[in-house]
Amino acid sequence: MWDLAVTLIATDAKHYRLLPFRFMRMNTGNDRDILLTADTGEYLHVNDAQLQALSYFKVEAGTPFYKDLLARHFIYEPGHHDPFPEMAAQYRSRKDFLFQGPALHLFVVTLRCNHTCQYCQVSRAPLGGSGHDLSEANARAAVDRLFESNAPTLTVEFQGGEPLLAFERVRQIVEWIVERNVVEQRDIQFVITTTLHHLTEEILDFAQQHRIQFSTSLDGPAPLHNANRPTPSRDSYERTVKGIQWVRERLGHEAVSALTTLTSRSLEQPEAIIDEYVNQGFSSISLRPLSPYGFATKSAHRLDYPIERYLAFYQKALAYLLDINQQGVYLSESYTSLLLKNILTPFSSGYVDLRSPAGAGTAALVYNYDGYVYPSDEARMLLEMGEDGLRLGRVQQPLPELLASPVMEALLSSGVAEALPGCSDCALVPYCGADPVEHFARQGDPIGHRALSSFCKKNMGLLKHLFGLLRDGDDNVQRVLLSWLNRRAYSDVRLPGYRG
Amino acid sequence: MKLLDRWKILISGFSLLPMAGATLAQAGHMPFADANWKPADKQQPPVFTNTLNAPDAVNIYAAHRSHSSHSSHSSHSSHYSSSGGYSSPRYYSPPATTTRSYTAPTTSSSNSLYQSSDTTSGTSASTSTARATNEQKSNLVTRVQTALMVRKYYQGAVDGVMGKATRGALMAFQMDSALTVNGRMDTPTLNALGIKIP
Amino acid sequence: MTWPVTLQIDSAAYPLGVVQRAAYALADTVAIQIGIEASKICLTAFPTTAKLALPPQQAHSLILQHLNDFALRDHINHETTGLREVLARAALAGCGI
Amino acid sequence: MAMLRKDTHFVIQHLHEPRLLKVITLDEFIEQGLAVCAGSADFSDLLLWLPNEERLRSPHLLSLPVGGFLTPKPLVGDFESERLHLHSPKDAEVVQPGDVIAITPGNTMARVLYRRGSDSNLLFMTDRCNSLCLMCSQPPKDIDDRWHIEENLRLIDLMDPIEENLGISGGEPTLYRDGLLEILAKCKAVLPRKSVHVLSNGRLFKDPSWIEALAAIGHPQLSWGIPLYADNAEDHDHVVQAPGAFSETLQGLYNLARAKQIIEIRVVLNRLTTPRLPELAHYVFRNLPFVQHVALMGIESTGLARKHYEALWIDPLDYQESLNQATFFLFNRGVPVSIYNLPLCLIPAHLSRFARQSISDWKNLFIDACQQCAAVKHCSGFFKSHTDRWQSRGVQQLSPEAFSAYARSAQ
Repeated sequence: MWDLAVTLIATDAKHYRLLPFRFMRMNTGNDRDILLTADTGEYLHVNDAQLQALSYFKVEAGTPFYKDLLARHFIYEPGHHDPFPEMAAQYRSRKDFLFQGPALHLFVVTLRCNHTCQYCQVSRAPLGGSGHDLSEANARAAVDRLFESNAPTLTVEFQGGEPLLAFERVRQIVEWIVERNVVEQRDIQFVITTTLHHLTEEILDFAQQHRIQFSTSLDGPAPLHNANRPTPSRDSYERTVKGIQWVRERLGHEAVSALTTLTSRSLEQPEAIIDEYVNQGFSSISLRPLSPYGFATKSAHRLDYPIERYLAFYQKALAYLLDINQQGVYLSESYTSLLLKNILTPFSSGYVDLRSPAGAGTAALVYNYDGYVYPSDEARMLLEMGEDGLRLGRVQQPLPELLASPVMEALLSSGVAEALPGCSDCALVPYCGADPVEHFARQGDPIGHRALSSFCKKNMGLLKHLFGLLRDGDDNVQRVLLSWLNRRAYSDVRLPGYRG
Repeated sequence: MKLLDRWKILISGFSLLPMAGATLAQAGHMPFADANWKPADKQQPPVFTNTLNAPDAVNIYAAHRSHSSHSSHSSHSSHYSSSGGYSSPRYYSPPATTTRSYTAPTTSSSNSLYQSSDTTSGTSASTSTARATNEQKSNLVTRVQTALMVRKYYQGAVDGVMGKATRGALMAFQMDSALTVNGRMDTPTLNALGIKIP
Repeated sequence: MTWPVTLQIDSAAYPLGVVQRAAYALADTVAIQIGIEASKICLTAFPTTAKLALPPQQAHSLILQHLNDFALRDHINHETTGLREVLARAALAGCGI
Repeated sequence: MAMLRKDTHFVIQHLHEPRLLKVITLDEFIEQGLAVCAGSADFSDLLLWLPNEERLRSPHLLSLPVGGFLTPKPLVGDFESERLHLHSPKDAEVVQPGDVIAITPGNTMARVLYRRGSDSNLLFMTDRCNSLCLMCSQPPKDIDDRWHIEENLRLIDLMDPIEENLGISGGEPTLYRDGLLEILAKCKAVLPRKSVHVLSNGRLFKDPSWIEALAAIGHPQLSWGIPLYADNAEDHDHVVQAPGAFSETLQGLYNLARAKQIIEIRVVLNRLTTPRLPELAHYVFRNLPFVQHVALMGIESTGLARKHYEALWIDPLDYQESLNQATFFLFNRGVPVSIYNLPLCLIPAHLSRFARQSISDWKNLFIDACQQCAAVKHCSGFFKSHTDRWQSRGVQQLSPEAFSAYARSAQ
């Protein structure tokens, strides 16, 4: 079945040895349809005959293909150059996030919210609702946990509900942390995830003082946004946009960024959503599929959609983005940029959801309003769905105790992609991650089955598409993708250079 | 930490399912040449820092929930500096190229070639301050004598000794230059002679 | 050729582990029942509800290709036994929380 | 810029031993005295720049307790002294005030070891080398020339303290490990304002004991230029004619990285290195992303290069595409990259922003074709060793219009 009608010299003795690699058929019709990858992140496109020759020691020494295999550490010559030091450095660099404790700390200061979003990922309490705020005592304990992590750079993110409804608690926490940090000397970034509806001068003054970043939600043009995010006054869009402008006036253009939530409705209008981000002057957009959490699954029949629909949407949206970027607009898709970094560089993106071992708990901790600690935002949303199985413990417990909890054990033993069935043979695993929480949520099992995993389908779809673009896309497409990678203007990426 | 050891094992190709563990089954049959390769002490593999996180590069994911590598938060301040959300490329002024500049002298010996007050900067400190200051004084006198000689005030030997002739010449110069006539090498006089003192 | 698609293969050429992995990888296309008799392994494949329209002929070649690919992966793993472990150990030396 | 030799002949009188001397004018002598020297020195290290007229005006100057006198022109009148005296230079331009020169008895040649204000000054360490690169511009000699170490230590003392670039080269400087370390330490102590760039093949750094030694010195402006000629051992070892060199250099580069040193990768462009230049750039980014600079360098047609003309010569026009691919690959990934030693007329406009005027002043040449060229002020020009045999078919004078295109794309 193999097309061996190519020139191979038969070598009786192995003149080289194999190094660990994986392969995958991309089914793109390209003659070099097979993707070879290694744990170092190096890759190479080959054809069937080359794969066979490589595997059975029939690649002729001195040929360009042979040199490519050597240089990218797919093979080596015993007794000659030992590539292990380079491979180890590449590998260590890709996994450098393993060398520090949780760096992302989410404080759920309240569940109260003025929205009634159908897909809302967390249950919410009415505006006046009591007993849904993070208590002062628990907040203090959470700050202790934060500094128990050895991470030199920390991100402190305030979540809700609508955190600005509990701004006094936010202020307290920030001030405690800043005070402690005089001694701790960490590099700390504060982020508030908010609709910006409840912004005040006082809040902005405080944000300015502590260089707090705002992360808001903008689902697209007014009709779409307001349909996705109902408020009694039906003006969610107008108030959010007003908030964005206000923040920029006071704190500078880059002080606010936005995320989209893609409902079934959104999938029909990629261009409109992107145009909205261009109009609002954002430099990045994040096109995330709906996550299977919170109310999202309960109202799935109305809002959820098969991942294939998302992939079709993504390809449309990306094509449009590539097009407008070539016309001088700088708007990158943030998840794409992260995948590009994983594919094109030897550095780790560190992105929590693209880590193996999984980022839950090792990269992020969530301090819930009720005083419990969760390994990730998704995990605590499961709680709101009535799943309390994923809590690490109470916020008063010291960090080592929380990280040693049975839940962490379970997550980690199912959180190493390289070891998961399906993933362990997947050539894309060096660029992907493990997400046991998602699999637990979707399949009721932290490992799950790849064939049924939307996480797998999504990342496979995106990665394959990007590998295709990187190999076959024209020079201008390369230039846009590179401008997202190196965060320079399209015009500063004059030529793509070697495609690797 | 216990978990990390777990990871190291898991990452390195073990699987949770027996069927994926095939690689291990054969571990015995194939002892590998480099199987005991490991970095020597203090020779851990270097960890690469991201060339794309140059200070001028803006981390546009900074504010996205769980979006960004915290190791890539290289420069928070830059989130606020830039306006466009992207940065201009880094330029680099390369070190001057150098190549060999001359042919060695025909007479080359491996012994000491040049005698010098001292060959390494380290030992200069060891010279006693007393000697140092005397030397400095005499050097200064030499320069003064030279300056006076150029100005035709002094015809004697340039010997670094503040003798009668030198002092006389110095006073003559001070007089002509409307300086305090004291025959001493004071700052106004040295300045007038164009002599810089550290 | 009609459903179910059946294949008889030699367990020397395709060890059980290989067959299992192929079956796993194809789970969203065909459900494969694996029977073992002496040195033979018998595969019986039924289309999944999503893929009822799949021609058996295609299914057959698809299964065969996956069997061969996993046999090749098995060969590669065999040739590189222990190296992943060595690499990870060396790379993660001294890492700890 | 005219090429200025680094040696010339003098009439040298009363020289009894080899000397290193700092040339200094009378005004400098009065104004600054020994402060013209960065390190420790005394009057006997000074060679007084004494034009005929000054000497004739005040003959007593010959009693100055300096090491000797230099008459920059043919001698006029008589010179009544038994002191060391240089006069009547063959080329009056070569030696100037501020320079440090070396002279030896029985030799009329004065060598300029340090030239004031030049960025091409160099501490030459040795003629020995553990490689034998096919294009080596100065074939190594297997001799004991440790005397260079001491000469350089003295030279450092006599240099101007001002801010300049200083090179250290050979041969292979690391062969004299202790001498090199001593020189680097002294550069940091005596010449803190000079940046130091050392050329080495990096092979000996495979010995990890260098890590602590270099970290201990902690020179803030020290960088290493290390050549890497291929992304695989066979090709690299062939170019440097030394089996195992590739492995040693890579281990060395990793140790330099561990010692937090500033590293430049240098690639000489020739028939052997250009075919896989993009792959080499890829290899550098994937395996050595800690390097601060990659220099892609046109070949210098001298030394062994001439002998290996057939193996090495390729017209730069014929590797423009791989140069293009490699340069933008690195640039787009945040790795600073430069193109050295290639005249602008051989580089497409979009690459001109990476081209540097890289050839040391003392051996920089502009050929006849350059005289009317609009780009001559911004061009690297040629090495003085340039010959027609090594000249690209693309060499031409750029019209003002053509050059303005270069200028535009360089912005």
